[in-house]
Amino acid sequence: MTDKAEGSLLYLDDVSVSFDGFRAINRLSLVLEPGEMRAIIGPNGAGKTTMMDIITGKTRPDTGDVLFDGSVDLTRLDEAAIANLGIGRKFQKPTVFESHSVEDNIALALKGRRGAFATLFHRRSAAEQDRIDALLATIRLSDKRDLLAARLSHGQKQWLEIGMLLAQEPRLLLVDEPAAGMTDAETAETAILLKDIARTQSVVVVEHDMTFVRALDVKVTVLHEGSVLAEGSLDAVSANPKVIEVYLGR
Amino acid sequence: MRFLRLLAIVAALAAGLQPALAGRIADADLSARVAALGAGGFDEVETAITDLAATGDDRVPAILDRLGEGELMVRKADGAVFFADKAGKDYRLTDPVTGADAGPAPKATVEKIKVNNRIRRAIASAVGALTLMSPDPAVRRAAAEAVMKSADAAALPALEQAIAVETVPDIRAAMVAARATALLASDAPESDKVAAIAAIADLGSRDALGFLSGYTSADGAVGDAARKAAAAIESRLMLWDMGQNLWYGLSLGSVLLLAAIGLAITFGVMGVINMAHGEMVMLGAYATFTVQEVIRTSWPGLFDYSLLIALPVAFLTAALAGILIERSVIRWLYGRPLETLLATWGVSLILQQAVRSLYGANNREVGNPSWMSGSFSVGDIQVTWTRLWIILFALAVFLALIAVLKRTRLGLEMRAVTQNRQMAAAVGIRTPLVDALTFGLGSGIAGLAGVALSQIDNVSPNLGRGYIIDSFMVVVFGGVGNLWGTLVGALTLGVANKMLEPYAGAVLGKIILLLAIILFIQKRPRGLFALKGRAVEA
Amino acid sequence: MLNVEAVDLHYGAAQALRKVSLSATAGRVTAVLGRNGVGKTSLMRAIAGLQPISGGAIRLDGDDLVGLAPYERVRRGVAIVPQGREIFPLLTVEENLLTGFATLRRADRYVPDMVYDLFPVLKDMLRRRGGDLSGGQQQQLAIGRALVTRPRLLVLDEPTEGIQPSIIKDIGHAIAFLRRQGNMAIVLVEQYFDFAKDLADDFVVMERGEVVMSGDRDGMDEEAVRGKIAV
Amino acid sequence: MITSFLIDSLDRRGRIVVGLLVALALLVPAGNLLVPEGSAFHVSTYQLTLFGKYLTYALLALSVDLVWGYCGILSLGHGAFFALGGYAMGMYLMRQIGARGVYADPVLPDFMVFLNWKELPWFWHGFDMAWYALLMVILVPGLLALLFGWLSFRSRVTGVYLSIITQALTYALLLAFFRNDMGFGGNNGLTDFKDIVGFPIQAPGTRAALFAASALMLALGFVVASAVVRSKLGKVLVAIRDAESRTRFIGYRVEHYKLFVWTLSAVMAGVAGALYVPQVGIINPSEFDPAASIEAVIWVAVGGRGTLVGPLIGAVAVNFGKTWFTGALPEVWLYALGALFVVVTLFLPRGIVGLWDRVVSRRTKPAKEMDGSGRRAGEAA
Amino acid sequence: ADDTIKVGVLHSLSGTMAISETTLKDTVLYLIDEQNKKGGVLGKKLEAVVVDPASNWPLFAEKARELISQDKVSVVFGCWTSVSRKSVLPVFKELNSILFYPVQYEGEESERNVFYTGAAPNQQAIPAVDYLMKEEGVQRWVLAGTDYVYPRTTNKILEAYLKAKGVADDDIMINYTPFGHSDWQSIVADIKKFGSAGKKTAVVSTINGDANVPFYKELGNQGIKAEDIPVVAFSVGEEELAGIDTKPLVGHLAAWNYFQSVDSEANAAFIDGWHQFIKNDKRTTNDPMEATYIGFNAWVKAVEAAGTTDVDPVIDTLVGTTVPNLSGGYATIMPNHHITKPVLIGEIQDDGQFDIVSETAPVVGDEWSDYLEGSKDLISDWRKPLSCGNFNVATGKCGGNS
Ligand SMILES: Nc1ncnc2c1ncn2[C@@H]1O[C@H](COP(=O)(O)OP(=O)(O)OP(=O)(O)O)[C@@H](O)[C@H]1O
Ligand SMILES: Nc1ncnc2c1ncn2[C@@H]1O[C@H](COP(=O)(O)OP(=O)(O)OP(=O)(O)O)[C@@H](O)[C@H]1O
Ligand SMILES: NC(N)=O
Ligand SMILES: [Mg+2]
Ligand SMILES: [Mg+2]
Repeated sequence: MTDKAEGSLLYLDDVSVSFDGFRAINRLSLVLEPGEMRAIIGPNGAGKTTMMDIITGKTRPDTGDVLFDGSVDLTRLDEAAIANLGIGRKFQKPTVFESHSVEDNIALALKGRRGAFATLFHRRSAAEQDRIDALLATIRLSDKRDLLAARLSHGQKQWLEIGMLLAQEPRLLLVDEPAAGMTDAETAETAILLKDIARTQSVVVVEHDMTFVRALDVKVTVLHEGSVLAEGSLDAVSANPKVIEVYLGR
Repeated sequence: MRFLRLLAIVAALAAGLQPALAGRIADADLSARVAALGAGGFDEVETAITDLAATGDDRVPAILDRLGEGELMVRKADGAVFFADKAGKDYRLTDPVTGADAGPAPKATVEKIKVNNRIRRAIASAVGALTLMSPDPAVRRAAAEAVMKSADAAALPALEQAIAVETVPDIRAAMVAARATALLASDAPESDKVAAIAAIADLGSRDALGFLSGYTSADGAVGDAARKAAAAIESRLMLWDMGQNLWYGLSLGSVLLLAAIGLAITFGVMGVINMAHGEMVMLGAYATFTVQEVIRTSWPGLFDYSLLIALPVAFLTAALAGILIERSVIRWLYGRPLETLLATWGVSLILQQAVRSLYGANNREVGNPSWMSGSFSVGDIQVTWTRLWIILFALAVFLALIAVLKRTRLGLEMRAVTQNRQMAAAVGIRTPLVDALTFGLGSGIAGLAGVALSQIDNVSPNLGRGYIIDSFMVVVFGGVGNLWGTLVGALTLGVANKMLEPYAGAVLGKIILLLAIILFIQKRPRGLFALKGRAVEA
Repeated sequence: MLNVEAVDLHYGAAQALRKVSLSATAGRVTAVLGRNGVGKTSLMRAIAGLQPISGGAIRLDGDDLVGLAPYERVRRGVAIVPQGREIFPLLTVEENLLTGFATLRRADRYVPDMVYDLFPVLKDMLRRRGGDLSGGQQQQLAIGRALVTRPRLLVLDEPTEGIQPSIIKDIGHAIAFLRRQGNMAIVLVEQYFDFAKDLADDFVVMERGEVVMSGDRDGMDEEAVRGKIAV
Repeated sequence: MITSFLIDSLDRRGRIVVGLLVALALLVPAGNLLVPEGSAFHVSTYQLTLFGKYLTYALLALSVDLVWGYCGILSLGHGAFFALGGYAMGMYLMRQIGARGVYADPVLPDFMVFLNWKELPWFWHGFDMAWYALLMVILVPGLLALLFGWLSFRSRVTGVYLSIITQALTYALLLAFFRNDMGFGGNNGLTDFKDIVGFPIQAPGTRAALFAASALMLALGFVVASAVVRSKLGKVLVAIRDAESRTRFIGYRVEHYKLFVWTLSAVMAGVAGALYVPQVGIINPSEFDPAASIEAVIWVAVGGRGTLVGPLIGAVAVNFGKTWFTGALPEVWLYALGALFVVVTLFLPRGIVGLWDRVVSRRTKPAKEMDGSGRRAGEAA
Repeated sequence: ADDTIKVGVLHSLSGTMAISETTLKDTVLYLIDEQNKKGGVLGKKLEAVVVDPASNWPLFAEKARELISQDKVSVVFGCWTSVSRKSVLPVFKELNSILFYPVQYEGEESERNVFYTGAAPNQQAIPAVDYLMKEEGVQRWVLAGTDYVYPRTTNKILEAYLKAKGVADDDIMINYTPFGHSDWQSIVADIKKFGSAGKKTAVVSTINGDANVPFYKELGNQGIKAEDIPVVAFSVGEEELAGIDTKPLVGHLAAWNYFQSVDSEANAAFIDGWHQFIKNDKRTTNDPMEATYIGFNAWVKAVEAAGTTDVDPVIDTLVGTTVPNLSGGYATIMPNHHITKPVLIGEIQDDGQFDIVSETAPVVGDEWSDYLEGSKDLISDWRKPLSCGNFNVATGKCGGNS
């Protein structure tokens, strides 16, 4: 099995997890190459978020392998260790540090040493400041940098989360519904942003907005009832009658 | 009891049923012996009692009973002994032998004959031997038990006689046992004594073991038999001891449950760190006291119902206090749960001091109604009525609460409001009302706990403080927000405590238990019945 | 039916709404559009009574709602599907729906068939705790819960967020159906422009806490609106 | 480097506080020793010991604020660390008595003599040396905190669960120290001290020195605490307080951070206890009483949680109130104190410091920025 | 102002000890009231300064300092628990003032600034045990106490005493419980078990105030009668019994130096006055109240004799001062600052009072127990020239720093 994982960035094989008898993920397998961007779609409750929970160490799978970089067993690591491997995540429901300013939210997420003593004696460098400014500009919150994150609107929090994700400079980005709550124009913007990132990093995006998914123009995996229903280009999977029935609707 | 016995004797006298033993000696003789009670110290009084008993006179039990009650007095002027009945500030005297009225006597002219435990024991044993043939089975049973305790060889003839005519099987058994103990104390032949040991061993009880242990170091056949019998009883009692500890554990657990269950609402369900919870319990206890005071002064006949009356009163008192606190303080603090700690701490100080100002700093007496007094045995487990009722009461309160929360509309609304107050309002739930009722319910239940605790603990302004820590432990150990957790948590902690106590002692036992809780929480960071899943983290 | 008149709203010292006015009529859908942070949610919460306002009036059938607690507004027929779902996490799906009975007469205390028709997944998961549901399922539950209260004014704050395409279509049909019934006024906040465009009878476009455009379907310049909500 | 790191850490308010404390350390002893009685500037010994005690309470409050205010760990058992530091100091002071105890035993403290102890228990060895005792003042609370924190934070015990087990911890220690068998003097505790590092403990000079030491220690504690909370680490702590699991997902080892402040805070509490004991003259298990720990939390809340200055003000204000009320209104003071707590929570949600900030901000920058407390303002009723 | 003499009252009015100490505060106020009716002392009225140390030991020390150095009181009546006394001791020594301590305690202390008007162990515990041996023929002993210094020490002394009387190790059971212990089921059952070994058994209870109510309730419920296993208590008085239904407890014992039921004129007058003062004729009196009474009167008498309230002369004058106690006799303050007291044994009655079944001649309080290894060679005599609280007769030295 590790052979198959060889060369992959993320490798899920035969993963299952149940909650009180309900199988949320059912023998799911999925492989992501380095530098690849993948879109994941699927009905509500298909297990998309749960899959991200498994990758990031929030949920432990009942069975199956979850490997990073072809060899690192993620099921043995905790959330912080996984994050430090270079896996970053944006949550479906935006979660930011409410009593920190927008700027500090980004600063905390900024790539850097995470040890307690390192942070105790840490001084923000000019380079870091530049990076923070750039990120704030990207997420269009420069003018709100001193505002407490608690005071952002829903959509602004979404953006802040994206900013925090970018700040981590992870090797693998897991993005859960980035376009939710965004205007159509912003959605398009986000797609461009992600494609940009995907040039250097790997990305997994979950989204229900088909326009957005189309704009990404990448391989699509359709999840249904915890396992892969179809995989391929968006056009291909959209034509799949089963996908139409359970997901897209007529 | 004693009064009953007295009645029985009087009745027996009236019916002229007194059998052979109960002769009568001359009044003068008897008077002289009675007068002896009034002279000298405890040693002399004891001798006088034995003397009186030896007469076999049927008037003696009544005289001795009144001696035991402290109603026998010496007239200072002439040293004569009388029954004394209180008459205002003074006494009315009656001749104990003839029953003749001896007129009133000012308090200062008479002196009570002192009784202490030794005298009381002598009386019990003397009266016992004399009343073994009473027509009242209860009196006979008591007599047999008294004689057994006194293990007095002199009672043998009376016992033989009584056994011969006794028809009630278990009274007869008690008499046989009493005879056995008397025999052992006598100079009967060894074979009789061995038989007596066998009879005692048959009882199998702790008391029997006690008697036997007096002979286990004896030589010869008696010693052997006693040692064997004692060993047999001991191994039997071991098992019962386990059961006894379990029972104690359950009853301690039920007290913890009662104390914690209101907190399971205000803290567990509403998330209010309610430091005034103990004071709600205290209010319940004081409500009970107040009810009993009123009953004592106005309707003494209702005393046995006082707790039943106190239940609604205590519930309402505490519930109203709770509602008042919620409306005036807590409601401003939703969304700031930690600050409820500060405010309710303040409230608890105020309540304590208020009770202290109103009722004084001292303990208050809350009595047990007759149906909550005393105990009975199940095998060798002694079950006290108080504890039994408290266990039943705790379970009843628990089930009622579960029913309210899970089965009623109010329960649903309570849970909805505490999970998301704003949204609850936005679906049409009257959140202020529900908040007040929820806090009131939790407080009211704490008040009910106060009724139960008043039966076994101090009713003092500090009552609540004694339970608050334990209550929080129970709720947290069981899992916050889970009532079943509170139930299981309380019972587990109770039983664990009582199982530890015999080995580690009360202090160390409690320390061990606390450390165990700390370690347990490491294993299950959200308590015994942890809620799991996304729903909780959300 | 609903008239929001010159409403001001502050968070502390910062003003989130300035003299915002809007109206909604039975049998019609009013869409509120605008970029992130312009005050749409603040307005909806003000209508439902979840956020106090600092000026203006909110009238339902001529009665001023200002000062009424949210539950009193529900009694008068206001229901909200809030942004962020706000379901009761530890109540089961069924219990979540039942909370909507609070203001109903005994005879009305049942879940309308429409809810289960629209969201069959809820029926399958009646015993599951609300908080365990997936994001989209929670959104469906939130809509269902609002419908249970039999509202006369339904306020939907981005109801399609996180919902799969087929169900978005169903929700669209449902809104259209409710509109056709003619006795319910619907206020819809939506970022998904095409969805709003298909459903809305009237439009309100906001910018920085103010209404900058409004009008009915026919009188509306799509390009201008798109411009207002572009980046 | 460390010093510049510490000094830089102070904001304007912090510098004022530290300045005040240093001034206090100098002026109050001077007022006691040098200014003649009867002068308006004379500080009586009564006042000196009283305020010395308050200062140690303030240090305890500061340590509570560090974990509660900045990292969201509500400790209902911080009194345990305070008491342990106090016991370590008390043991040293006991050993200093030497043969001057009532039984004139050169080694055994009096309570051991009359309970027939034959020799000094092992854990009493070394306490005759000041350096060892000082080490223990830091090590004992520190190690206990480390162990307890390591277990709990690794197992992710949080919220009320953590609060209640801290309470269980201090309660267990209370019971344990109560036991005469433990060798800490049981309920009577350790008392009747004679001298400290060679100076008679009741001498005016010693008292003044202890006062100054308390003020300076508090100043140092304050500087360290502000350095911590104003560093990036401090921001991580706040992040943990607000959204613990989110912090993990960006790669911070929450348990390490918690363990760091927790232990630091326990050491601060221990030092406070060590300074407290020689000034009040007794250490007894009641310092382990959970109620004592709750009170410390209350000082913090009254002063203003998460402000560093607040706990100092709260500790002094509440204790001053207590001193005053128990003398002036002995029969009804609990009403006053209870009402104070209720009123503070209701009307000063961010404590005395919060009130101060509001007044100041109203004066200086009218209505420009709003404060975060508006977030939950939309309470239904 | 200088026209009054200030008297400090240092008893907890809140917290766990308020239950016991509040009454003593009232007692001092009552005594002051009476004294003022008689014209005060040295022609000046007495003025009480009441503070609340709130059952908090360090606060006791703080309040003591406040009373002495701020309020300038001439004498302090106060403390109940030993730890509170230990806490204020250094303050009284440093500021040289007088404390009257009115509660029975474990002994092992004699300080120049303190007068101990409660019982030392030899004035309570040992006579009680003697009584049980003689009158009840007790052979087996349960020593049950709250786990703190007073019970520990008392039990140490009793253990040594019993063993000296030939009681076997097996016939002594020692049990300790935490403060405020409320679940006595197992312990009462254990006592019962221990008592069913064929030998007459008694319980000597040093259980602290609060825990007694549940203890006695459990005794009653489990049907342990005084005739079977009598309990003799050293911390249970009328005040504690007021919180219990005593019917099931009739015959259990307590050893004190005073009971409310004492039949003497002084007592009758005291109780009458107390009831009037407190405006409640149901309020009981108890032993620590008598100890307060004795201490107060002794101080008044000494001040009058010395003609001043200055501490040093008053301390010197106090030794040897004799005042009436409430049981019809006299109490003399001895050179060791303890007093002479008769020992009374009472049996609980169903009305919550005690029936006195035994009374000894006055006994001198023995501060350094003869039954403890470390203290048997110590004596105390505060008269000049010895002026020592812990003089070692073996080494001939005054111990410690005194
Ligand atoms: N702790 C849990 N207990 C019970 N069921 C759970 C739990 N967690 C998730 N589920 C169920 O698992 C399924 C998968 O949920 P998941 O959140 O992964 O879906 P999703 O694909 O992200 O959906 P959406 O598009 O709506 O976000 C859902 O049916 C959900 O109800
Ligand atoms: N709780 C709050 N405290 C302080 N300010 C807030 C709060 N909620 C929102 N705001 C501010 O009010 C403004 C309006 O926010 P609102 O949530 O109404 O916007 P919205 O139009 O719904 O945005 P979105 O499309 O992102 O949901 C925003 O600028 C935001 O910063
Ligand atoms: N001295 C006592 N009883 O503590
Ligand atoms: Mg999802
Ligand atoms: Mg919004």
